[in-house]
Amino acid sequence: MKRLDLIFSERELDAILAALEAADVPGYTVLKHATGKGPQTICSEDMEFTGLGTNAHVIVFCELEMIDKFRENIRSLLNYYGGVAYISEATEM
Amino acid sequence: MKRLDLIFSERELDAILAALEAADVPGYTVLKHATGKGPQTICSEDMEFTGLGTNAHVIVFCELEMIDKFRENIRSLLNYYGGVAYISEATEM
Amino acid sequence: MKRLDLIFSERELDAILAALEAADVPGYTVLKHATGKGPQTICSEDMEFTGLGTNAHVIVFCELEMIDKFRENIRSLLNYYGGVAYISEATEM
Amino acid sequence: MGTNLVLQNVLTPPVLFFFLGIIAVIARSDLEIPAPLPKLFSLYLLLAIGFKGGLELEKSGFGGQVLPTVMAAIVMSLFIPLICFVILRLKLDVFNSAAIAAAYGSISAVTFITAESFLASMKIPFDGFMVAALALMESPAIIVGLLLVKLGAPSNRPNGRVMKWRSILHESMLNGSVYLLLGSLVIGFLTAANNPIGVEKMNPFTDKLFYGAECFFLLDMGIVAAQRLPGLKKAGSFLIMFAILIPLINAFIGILVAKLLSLQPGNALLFAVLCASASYLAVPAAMRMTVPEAKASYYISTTLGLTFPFNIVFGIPLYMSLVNKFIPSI
Amino acid sequence: MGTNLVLQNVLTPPVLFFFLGIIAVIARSDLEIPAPLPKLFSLYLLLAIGFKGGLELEKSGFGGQVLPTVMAAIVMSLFIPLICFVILRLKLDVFNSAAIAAAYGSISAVTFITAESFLASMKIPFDGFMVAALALMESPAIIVGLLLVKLGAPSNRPNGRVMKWRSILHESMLNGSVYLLLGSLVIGFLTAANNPIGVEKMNPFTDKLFYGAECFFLLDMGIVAAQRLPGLKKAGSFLIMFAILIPLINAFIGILVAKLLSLQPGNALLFAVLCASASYLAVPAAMRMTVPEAKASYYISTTLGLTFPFNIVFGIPLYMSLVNKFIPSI
Amino acid sequence: MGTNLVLQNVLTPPVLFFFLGIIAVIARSDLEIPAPLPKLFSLYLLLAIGFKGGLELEKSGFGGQVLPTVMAAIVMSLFIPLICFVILRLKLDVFNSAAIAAAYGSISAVTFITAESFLASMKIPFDGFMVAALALMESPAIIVGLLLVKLGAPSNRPNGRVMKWRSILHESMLNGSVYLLLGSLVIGFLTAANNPIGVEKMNPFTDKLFYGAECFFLLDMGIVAAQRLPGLKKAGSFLIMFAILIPLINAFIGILVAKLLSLQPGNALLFAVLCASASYLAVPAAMRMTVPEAKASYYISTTLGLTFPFNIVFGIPLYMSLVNKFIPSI
Ligand SMILES: Nc1ncnc2c1ncn2[C@@H]1O[C@H](COP(=O)(O)O)[C@@H](O)[C@H]1O
Ligand SMILES: Nc1ncnc2c1ncn2[C@@H]1O[C@H](COP(=O)(O)O)[C@@H](O)[C@H]1O
Ligand SMILES: Nc1ncnc2c1ncn2[C@@H]1O[C@H](COP(=O)(O)O)[C@@H](O)[C@H]1O
Ligand code: NA
Ligand code: NA
Ligand code: NA
Repeated sequence: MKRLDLIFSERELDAILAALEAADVPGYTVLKHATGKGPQTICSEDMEFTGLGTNAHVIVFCELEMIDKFRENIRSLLNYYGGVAYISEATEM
Repeated sequence: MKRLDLIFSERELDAILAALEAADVPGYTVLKHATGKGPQTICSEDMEFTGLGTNAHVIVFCELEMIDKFRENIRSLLNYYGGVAYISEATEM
Repeated sequence: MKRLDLIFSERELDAILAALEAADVPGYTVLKHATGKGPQTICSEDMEFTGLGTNAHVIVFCELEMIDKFRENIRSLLNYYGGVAYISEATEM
Repeated sequence: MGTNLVLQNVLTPPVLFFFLGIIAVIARSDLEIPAPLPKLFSLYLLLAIGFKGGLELEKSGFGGQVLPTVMAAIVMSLFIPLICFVILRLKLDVFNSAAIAAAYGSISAVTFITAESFLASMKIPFDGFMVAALALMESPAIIVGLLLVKLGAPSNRPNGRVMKWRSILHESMLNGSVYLLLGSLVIGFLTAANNPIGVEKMNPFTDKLFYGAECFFLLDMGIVAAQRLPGLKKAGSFLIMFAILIPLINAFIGILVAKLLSLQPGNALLFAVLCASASYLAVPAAMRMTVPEAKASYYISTTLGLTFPFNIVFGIPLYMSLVNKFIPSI
Repeated sequence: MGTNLVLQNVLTPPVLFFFLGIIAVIARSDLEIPAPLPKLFSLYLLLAIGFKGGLELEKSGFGGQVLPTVMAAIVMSLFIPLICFVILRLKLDVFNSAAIAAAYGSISAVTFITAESFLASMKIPFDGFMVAALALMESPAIIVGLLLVKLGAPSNRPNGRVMKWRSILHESMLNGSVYLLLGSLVIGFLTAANNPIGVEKMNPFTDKLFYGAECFFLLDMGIVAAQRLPGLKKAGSFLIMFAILIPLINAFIGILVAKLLSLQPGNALLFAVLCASASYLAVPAAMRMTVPEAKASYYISTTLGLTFPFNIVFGIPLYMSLVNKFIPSI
Repeated sequence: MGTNLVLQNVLTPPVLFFFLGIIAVIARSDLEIPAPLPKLFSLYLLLAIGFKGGLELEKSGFGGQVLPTVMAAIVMSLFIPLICFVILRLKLDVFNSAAIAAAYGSISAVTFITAESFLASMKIPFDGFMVAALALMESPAIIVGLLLVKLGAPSNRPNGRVMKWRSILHESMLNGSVYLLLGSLVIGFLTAANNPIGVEKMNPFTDKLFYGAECFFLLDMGIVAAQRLPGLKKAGSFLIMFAILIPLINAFIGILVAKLLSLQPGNALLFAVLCASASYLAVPAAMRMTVPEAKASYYISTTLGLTFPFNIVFGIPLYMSLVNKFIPSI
């Protein structure tokens, strides 16, 4: 089992979730209101009221094959709009 | 050292934390206001004001033996009310 | 690639982020409003309005060498004010 | 029903803001009211409705039509879930049927205050004690719903979930929304009886501010209701029909009861609205705790996604025209 | 410019609270207004500004100076981005230039209401219909900005990001802030026309409460603006100069146009402020979606970190003294 | 103490809502007011208290009883921590003793305004300048607390935490709550002196709305206080005794000082309440930063879980009856 962590601007949340759902992931969890810093951009709390939006942190527990189904799709969104995606190992409790 | 991620409805938060405390975990962290989707249910932001409640994400860093102490207890809560639990490896910095 | 999870009182957020930036980390993500329990202290939601502040959960994806650069600095902050830091494996998607 | 009445309802600020929220979703605007702001407004409205109801109740006392009306309301909140349950069992299992039935037996405070705004803008008088009826219709409906589960559920519910009286009473009386509404009602009553200065000093917060806060909340409710609509398709056509027809039936019964009670037109409309509306605050929360087997998406999508907007937009003027037909104003 | 005017501006509560926020950051106080409270206030202000504007527009009708003024405002919001774009292209690429240009063509509602508070405390009259001008200056500026990208951008934008008219119109009209402002304006108009009781009942929320909520929001804006200042250094001296000089130029042009329109001094000031101010709500959000190549830190730091405080503190009294010079009050 | 006074205190809306919150926790209702809504109310209350205090101070000037009262208040906030420290050192270490002592030297704004509501409903007059005393009692208590640590702490604090004057002053003056309260006071003063229109336009927000917002906040404080109670058990019986007896002693000293100052009964009560109440906003935040060795659960559970509800419910009427005994009203 894998654990996937996606972090990106909440403005792209709908597109990312659509990509996940298109691949029929078993589930996902979304934590909003994340802030942070990437190689190029800074995301601070005041971007919430300006409508720019803060970051979303999406966690997906699924098999590696599942990830292969949406990898392309999500990579291209992250490359264009920014954001990171990391995979780690996980086992069900 | 293990890292345990529990995600479930915040309505069960008290019960889950009680199970953790009963096993004397060294500590835990709770992130509320998570939304998401599981095999059967959807949890959206508007469930916050209706009183249904959104999800809680609980993180526990502890030894595997500790997990064995509360595994049963928590599994039965998650089976009944829904929610997921995953374990990964972690080492103290 | 490593994934670092730092959890500590948001009152120390500026100091911790400064330590990370001093080491030139490639990026980080901050989730505020976390609550929890450690070996000694309890952090509950009402500490938000009293000004004591709740916890922050900082996630950093970076190489191990990077962690070596700020380890000392951050360890000493966590030792004094409380908080935990755990490392796990991660690979870019 | 005169289209005139519909227009007069639609042209009140609360309903206009409700539409603004609905259109935002349909037109895919990115307007959103982030959590926990909707909670702030719902807490505020419950507190203010309760407090003002308590003031009025103290003024009116329990004589005249007050007690009969309140009793009739309680009876309705016990009776409506039973009809609903019978209908719902045609297609759904015990858990879902009981949960949805309880929701329709209970009330929607926002529908109620929208009806009040409608009456105000039509200059039709109504009595403050109707809030007491509202406050007392939540718990009985929850109790009936849980009893239906207790009686109807397969005896082999896992994890030994035998429902205890204690927990039924707990969920029905101490649910956050019910508790705040009833508590504020009692506080309003006590304040009116003992502390006229306190009444006056609360007025800007609980009374003056109310209408605007209602509009703001309805803007959000429009967004939420419209977002719930797609979920209704999954619920199937039976539930869609149910969510539109049952309010009509309940309102009709409500108006007949109001006639029996000889309520004035304004109060009769409010009584009908109480019967017709369904709860999406207190009941879902109580059901989630005690009947997790029921699908939340069913009882939320029907009440919030369909019955609520239907009542706000069409129901209120429709029930008013029925009231006008059955209960001649003096 | 009389220092007297500056003082009279600074000694209004909104500007004083703005300073309180700025000083909090400079003195490193830990005062903060956590999310989503600033969002609550910005939603509230947009709703109230729109609603009140709609009321006034219904009162004034579209005759007299109303239509010419609104048309002139729209023309300004189309014209200003073009000047800005030409200037910005001297140093920046197409994406950044277009995004910043759009922000300066659009308006800052908070600057506008601070100017209204200034006029009120100076007892200089102004007309409510100016809000209509405000509401209609957001979309055109966004459209111009996106057109500039469409025309000027390298044809090889990745991921086939050919901008479609549909999405340009969508972002310009259905952006959350624009939508709420315009929607509330329409609701205010309809309510004024049909529901006098509704107007009266909205008054405590949209009117009475407004000034205090404005102060609270400006406290936060002071904090936010001061936190943005360091980011400006990275943006470089060209943008710093731009963020101060362009408001002056735009205000000056605005005052000339106001003179041509024979606006009264109060309205002339508001017109100048609309031209001089830059958007940090609607435009950045629209640009982020459609022109992700532009650096958000550029268009936020200039508008929010420099132009906004400059206008609030110095701009308003300065433009007033210019108005007094060019447009003799009768 | 007349039970009559207790009843009259309990039957004010703020205290009733406080009880509603306490009972919610005891009865295990799921009523909750999610973050950051309590923060919204606490920021609002500080802003409004400060602003109104500034208005009143401008009206009263610094003559008459104003300056002596304010000076006496400052002296009390320096003196009380010293007594508390001596008592606390019997059982606790330097860090915890100093932190708790500072909290009791400082004040609770909510206790103060509840006392004002009590006076209002009793129709006992009091002066607005007492808010200046309130605003000026926070910083000195923090300074004394930090000095006690500086002097009393073992010289081998790790990480070279030698406390510097600079950081002591920073924490005492620029703590978010202190800063907002003092800043709003100054703004209120300046507005009253220069901008009568501004004063009038702030009134609905800072004055009219105040009482209701206070009730809402006290509802939350009831919940929070009741949740803190179990934590008190861990703190031990010494701290429980301390949290009840010290307010009594401090109030008593306060009343004697008020008599010396010849304050009127209303002002005397407020003076006593300032002395008796303990801070759970500014001081804990300052202590957390500079004395992390002290246990937050100690100084929060005592002040918020015990002293605060004790003062709100019993303290205020008790001190009033003492005032009536010692300071004959004219
Ligand atoms: N190395 C990293 N570790 C953790 N979070 C990151 C990292 N890099 C970027 N992020 C997060 O991803 C967001 C988008 O980054 P960017 O791709 O630079 O636009 C940032 O705001 C951070 O919240
Ligand atoms: N595969 C998954 N990955 C991440 N989160 C999940 C997953 N499955 C379920 N969840 C979370 O767990 C919650 C409860 O799911 P459920 O057990 O289906 O009721 C969902 O709302 C999600 O937030
Ligand atoms: N074993 C643990 N697992 C997860 N979170 C922890 C753990 N220990 C401590 N924490 C978090 O770190 C915070 C600070 O803990 P402490 O170091 O005990 O002050 C706590 O409030 C928790 O949120
Ligand atoms: Na009903
Ligand atoms: Na402009
Ligand atoms: Na004190």
